[in-house]
Amino acid sequence: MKYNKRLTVRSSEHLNESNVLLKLTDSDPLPEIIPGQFVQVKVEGSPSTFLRRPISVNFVDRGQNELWLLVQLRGDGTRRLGQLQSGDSLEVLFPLGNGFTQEVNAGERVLLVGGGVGVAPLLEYGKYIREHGGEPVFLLGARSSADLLELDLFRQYGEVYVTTEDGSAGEKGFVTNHSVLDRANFSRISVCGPKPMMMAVGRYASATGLPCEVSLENMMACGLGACLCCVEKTVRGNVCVCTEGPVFNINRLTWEL
Amino acid sequence: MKYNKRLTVRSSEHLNESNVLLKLTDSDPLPEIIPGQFVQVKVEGSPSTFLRRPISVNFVDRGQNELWLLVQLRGDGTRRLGQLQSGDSLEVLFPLGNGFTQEVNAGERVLLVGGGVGVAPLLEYGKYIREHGGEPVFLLGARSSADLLELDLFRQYGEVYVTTEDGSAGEKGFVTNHSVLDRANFSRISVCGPKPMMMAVGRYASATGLPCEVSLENMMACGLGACLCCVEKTVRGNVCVCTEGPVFNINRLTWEL
Amino acid sequence: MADIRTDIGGLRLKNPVMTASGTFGYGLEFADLVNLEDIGGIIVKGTTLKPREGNDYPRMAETASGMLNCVGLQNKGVDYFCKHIYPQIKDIGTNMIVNVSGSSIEDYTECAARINELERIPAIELNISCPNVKQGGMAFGVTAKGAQSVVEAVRQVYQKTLIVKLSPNVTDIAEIAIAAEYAGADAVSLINTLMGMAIDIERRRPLLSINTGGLSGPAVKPVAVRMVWQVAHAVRIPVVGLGGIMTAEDAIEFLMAGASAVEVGTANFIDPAVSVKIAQGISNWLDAHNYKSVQEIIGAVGV
Amino acid sequence: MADIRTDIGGLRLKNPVMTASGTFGYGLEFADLVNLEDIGGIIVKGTTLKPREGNDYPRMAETASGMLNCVGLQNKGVDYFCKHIYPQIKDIGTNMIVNVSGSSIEDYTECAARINELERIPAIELNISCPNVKQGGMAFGVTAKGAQSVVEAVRQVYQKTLIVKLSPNVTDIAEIAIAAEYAGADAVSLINTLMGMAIDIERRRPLLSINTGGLSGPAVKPVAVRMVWQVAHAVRIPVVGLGGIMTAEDAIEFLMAGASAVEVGTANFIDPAVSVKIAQGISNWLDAHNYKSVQEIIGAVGV
Ligand SMILES: Cc1cc2nc3c(=O)[nH]c(=O)nc-3n(C[C@H](O)[C@H](O)[C@H](O)COP(=O)(O)OP(=O)(O)OC[C@H]3O[C@@H](n4cnc5c(N)ncnc54)[C@H](O)[C@@H]3O)c2cc1C
Ligand SMILES: Cc1cc2nc3c(=O)[nH]c(=O)nc-3n(C[C@H](O)[C@H](O)[C@H](O)COP(=O)(O)OP(=O)(O)OC[C@H]3O[C@@H](n4cnc5c(N)ncnc54)[C@H](O)[C@@H]3O)c2cc1C
Ligand SMILES: Cc1cc2nc3c(=O)[nH]c(=O)nc-3n(C[C@H](O)[C@H](O)[C@H](O)COP(=O)(O)O)c2cc1C
Ligand SMILES: Cc1cc2nc3c(=O)[nH]c(=O)nc-3n(C[C@H](O)[C@H](O)[C@H](O)COP(=O)(O)O)c2cc1C
Ligand code: FES
Ligand code: FES
Repeated sequence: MKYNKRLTVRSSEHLNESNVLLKLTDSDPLPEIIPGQFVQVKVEGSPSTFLRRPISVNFVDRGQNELWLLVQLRGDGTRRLGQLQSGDSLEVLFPLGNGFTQEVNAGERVLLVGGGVGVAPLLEYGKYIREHGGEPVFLLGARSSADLLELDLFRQYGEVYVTTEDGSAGEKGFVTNHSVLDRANFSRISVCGPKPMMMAVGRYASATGLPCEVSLENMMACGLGACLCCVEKTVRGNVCVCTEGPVFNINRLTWEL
Repeated sequence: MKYNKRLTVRSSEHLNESNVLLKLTDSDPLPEIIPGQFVQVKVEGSPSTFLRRPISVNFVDRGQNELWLLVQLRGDGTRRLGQLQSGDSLEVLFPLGNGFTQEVNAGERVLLVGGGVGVAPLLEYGKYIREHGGEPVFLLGARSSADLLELDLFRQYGEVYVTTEDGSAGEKGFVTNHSVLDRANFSRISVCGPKPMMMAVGRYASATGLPCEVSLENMMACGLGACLCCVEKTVRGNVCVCTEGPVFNINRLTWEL
Repeated sequence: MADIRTDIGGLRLKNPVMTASGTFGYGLEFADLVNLEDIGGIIVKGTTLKPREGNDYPRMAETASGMLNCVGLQNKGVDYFCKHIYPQIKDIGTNMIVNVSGSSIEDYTECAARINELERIPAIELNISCPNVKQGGMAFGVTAKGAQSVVEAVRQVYQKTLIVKLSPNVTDIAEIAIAAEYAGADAVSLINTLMGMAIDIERRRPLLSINTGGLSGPAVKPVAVRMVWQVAHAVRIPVVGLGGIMTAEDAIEFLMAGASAVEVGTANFIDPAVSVKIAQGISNWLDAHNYKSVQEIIGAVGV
Repeated sequence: MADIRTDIGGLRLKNPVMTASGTFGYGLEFADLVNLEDIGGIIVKGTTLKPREGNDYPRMAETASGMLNCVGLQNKGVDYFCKHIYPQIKDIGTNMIVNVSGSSIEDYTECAARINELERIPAIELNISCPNVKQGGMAFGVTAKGAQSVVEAVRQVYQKTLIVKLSPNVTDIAEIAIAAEYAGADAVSLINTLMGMAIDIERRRPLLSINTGGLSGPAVKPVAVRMVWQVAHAVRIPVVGLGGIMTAEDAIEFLMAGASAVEVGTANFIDPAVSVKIAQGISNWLDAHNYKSVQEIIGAVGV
């Protein structure tokens, strides 16, 4: 079941210069949400923003009845979202998309790789894996230590490894260079981040034979599978990222790894 | 000399449900402004407002270096202006238009008739007449007492007479029914308000032989005499209200009184 | 309560608001979010004789008060539609209308003939105006002769309500509308998208995979209202108006310009329930203005 | 500092940004607010052989990301221009270009011939595309034959740079551009306004006095970019691009689509100094992207 609801902003926290964490709540209990699903938010008060903006579900706090969105301030639409204050409201269409693999085997170590704001859906997914008896291992990449997001929260659910391009935190370099990839034993990988990063992880996965799923960020209009704007080419033709994705097993895609 | 400047909102006061008084200031002294001139404000953050909005100069406080705008909240653009808070800034193109008659004869009693938010330019003009040795007499009409604006300020500069449609303040009815028109001796009339009111006053003026000038509110795009959108038909053809007006002697117009 | 029923070429609508082709899927995608039966009609995706993959990604770009798209008629073909989709939608309690597209007269006629057999499809909208595929029908939509030939051919095989959807990318849309009427159309709908382009200056490349696409949304509304007004004065068959409708007031503009019904497209992406809100808004507006029926405002603009 | 000079049909511009006819008066109106010499060229109001009163008020309506106007070529005629306005503008230190409009070929040629005598006017822009007056030249602008005949006639009497301004209200703008080129135009500019309409539903009347008007502003930009791109591929003469330009990035889109220069229209109403900001912004952008000259990006969109 999908809803279009006016949620209330309970808090807005600027994590750093270009990222804001919005905690939304509602008078009704939030519906069931699968980790990796996203929402379409209506941006009000931005003259240059016409369409809704797709944003991943970062976290669902059932105790507080909160839906968290981690938003990177990129253009006018997201900047306007960054100006919301507690008490404001936001029209949200959700939950959308398929989400990450829901089957978790007891004790399996799942590698969750995130880059930049792509870490957003991995927090909720890490929690899910932990709650379902698995062991999430987070490998998070950023430009510098200032760009690392929600590290303390990730640590609640599993081991956290970090790379930064400038070496200001964790290992220097890209996620695919991190030494944990040589040491550890994973059952599968889920990735969300810039496409070059997802491709690099995809190459690692195919080299090591691990199943790998990626979360795509194609441009969207409706978010409902109606407009056919967000398509990704797969081995079975063009499919909608907003309904058959955003999460795809990398084998279904036609990326040249 | 015209300027396009980003002025600072020093205060924003909601006079009643649908009118706000904005006091703007600048780091430089404000330029010379003739009573009856107007400004073009750029409205930011309103998706449905594309063009600037013309607003009369309500008052110029030289001591405080303040330019006052009295704004009626009508559509999205003015409503957005009503949300400005002190410390915000506003891009203002000014001063524009011709303004009211500047010649004032010592002791002459000038009748200034305003309806609704049309009272706005009369405050500055009343002050001007007073400062130049004349005696402004204000006749202000509104729907009800709650809609009367800035009465105390008007009283600083001259006698104030009021009509309301519901009789909740002053005499009941329209400005042209007010008894002061029968009693008093005026040298001339300046009017600003809804067109039917200006026409009624125009009829009174032509019946009594008094010179009468009206301030028009034609739709504008540029405010600079460039686009030719704001024209009013005069006895000498179409002329721009933004440059040859907004104030016209009623004899120049082709209104059927 | 004003009577908001209307009629387009024999097709009866419970209210004058339909959803536009390509913007509302098969309706099912919106079933959680809006009561489909409260919509006057649902015009489903552009359907072609053969399956089509559509154009490559990216297919969309946001523009000032609008968007460009170059979906390119991606669909699984009329056979798949009849076998797998029709059974799912045939019992939705409103007019389910199929938008028929093609590249040749045979494409159109074969596709229309197949749809003609579907009992619960009371009308087709013949898309002779898709700007996003080579030979996407726009070739037919930009000349009176082209329009006449394809409409005449489809009229032969299609017995129910035949709405012809016109392209705005023409010098004289009234002339095309007249040709469609002459060829037997029961109604015309307009406008399809205006052909446009946007460039990513950082990458020095068009934002859309096939360079150009169709502009829709509020940006195009003034052009659409003008064309509806021109066409309504030129033909006797009903006109369906669309292009940039976001609110009941927008819809009323089209009705006053001469449209007997409207379609809502891009607005569905911003508010999935907008079509029903618009229908309700029209009803409220009529009540507030003491009109007994929506028919009183159709074509009512005094000029 | 990148070289931002450009050339249109022999006319040299210090930068590629001009102000569009009808939106910048005679330049003088903006003299307090912007350094006129920093503009690449100023295209003054539409000028006709005889004085014209224009259309009745209201002449303007705001629309989503744009506006409609139906000014209708109000101007005091070419004699008045030569006698009273030319002396005031002839020493402004940039290209002062006259937009010439008319209703018949004789109107155009007589008016152009008069302007040809004015030493400090290096070019005219022939407006064969005004949608707001009956016989406002749009009759010439919507067929290749019409365009060819008027341009040929004007070419006979006008020796300096002849820019022909095209209407977007056509099925195939490239065809009209080719006709203008064939007839001797030195350059083409596009687009003029798209014909549109808006209705005041409370009063059941069009918002504009003559019912329809021309749409301009960001709403039309995608259509304009597309047409510039099509025309730039169809003709060898330079193309001047306009329609909805608000920022340097918008202008660069047009340059990459194939325009050798741009014009800024409606944006002047929102920011009277926008033209110079755009010129400066283009220069900064070129520097930041290591281009030596604006010529490197003209037509540079890879497709
Ligand atoms: C399924 C999905 C989940 C996402 N999750 C998050 C998230 O959790 N946090 C986050 O910060 N961002 C997320 N994004 C990206 C986010 O949608 C864009 O950053 C945002 O739309 C940019 O809008 P803007 O107005 O700020 O920028 P704009 O100025 O409009 O554009 C900036 C860039 O953002 C991208 N973009 C713009 N519009 C869209 C659109 N409709 N769909 C996709 N990309 C677009 C374009 O690449 C563009 O170059 C997600 C995108 C998708 C598709
Ligand atoms: C010279 C002049 C002086 C004015 N002085 C004042 C003043 O001191 N205080 C004040 O509250 N209002 C004044 N107005 C009117 C004010 O400009 C309009 O109320 C305002 O533009 C409405 O904008 P909006 O976005 O709120 O409403 P919209 O929703 O855009 O329109 C509401 C109504 O306002 C009018 N309007 C809209 N745009 C314009 C425009 N560009 N020019 C003129 N009228 C327009 C139309 O009649 C429209 O029906 C003045 C107008 C002019 C021309
Ligand atoms: C994403 C998208 C896909 C579309 N697909 C079709 C289509 O398949 N057939 C068709 O006739 N029109 C199609 N259209 C055009 C719309 O039906 C409509 O004519 C146009 O968008 C203008 O209306 P609007 O401004 O309300 O969206 C499409 C429009 C969009 C935005
Ligand atoms: C108020 C107004 C008046 C105009 N007058 C003329 C004119 O006299 N001659 C002409 O060729 N174009 C005229 N135009 C069209 C503009 O020059 C330009 O082609 C159009 O507005 C598109 O550019 P823009 O979106 O940057 O405004 C006028 C446009 C506006 C808005
Ligand atoms: S965004 Fe519309 S189908 Fe995916
Ligand atoms: S508003 Fe442009 S000329 Fe008056």
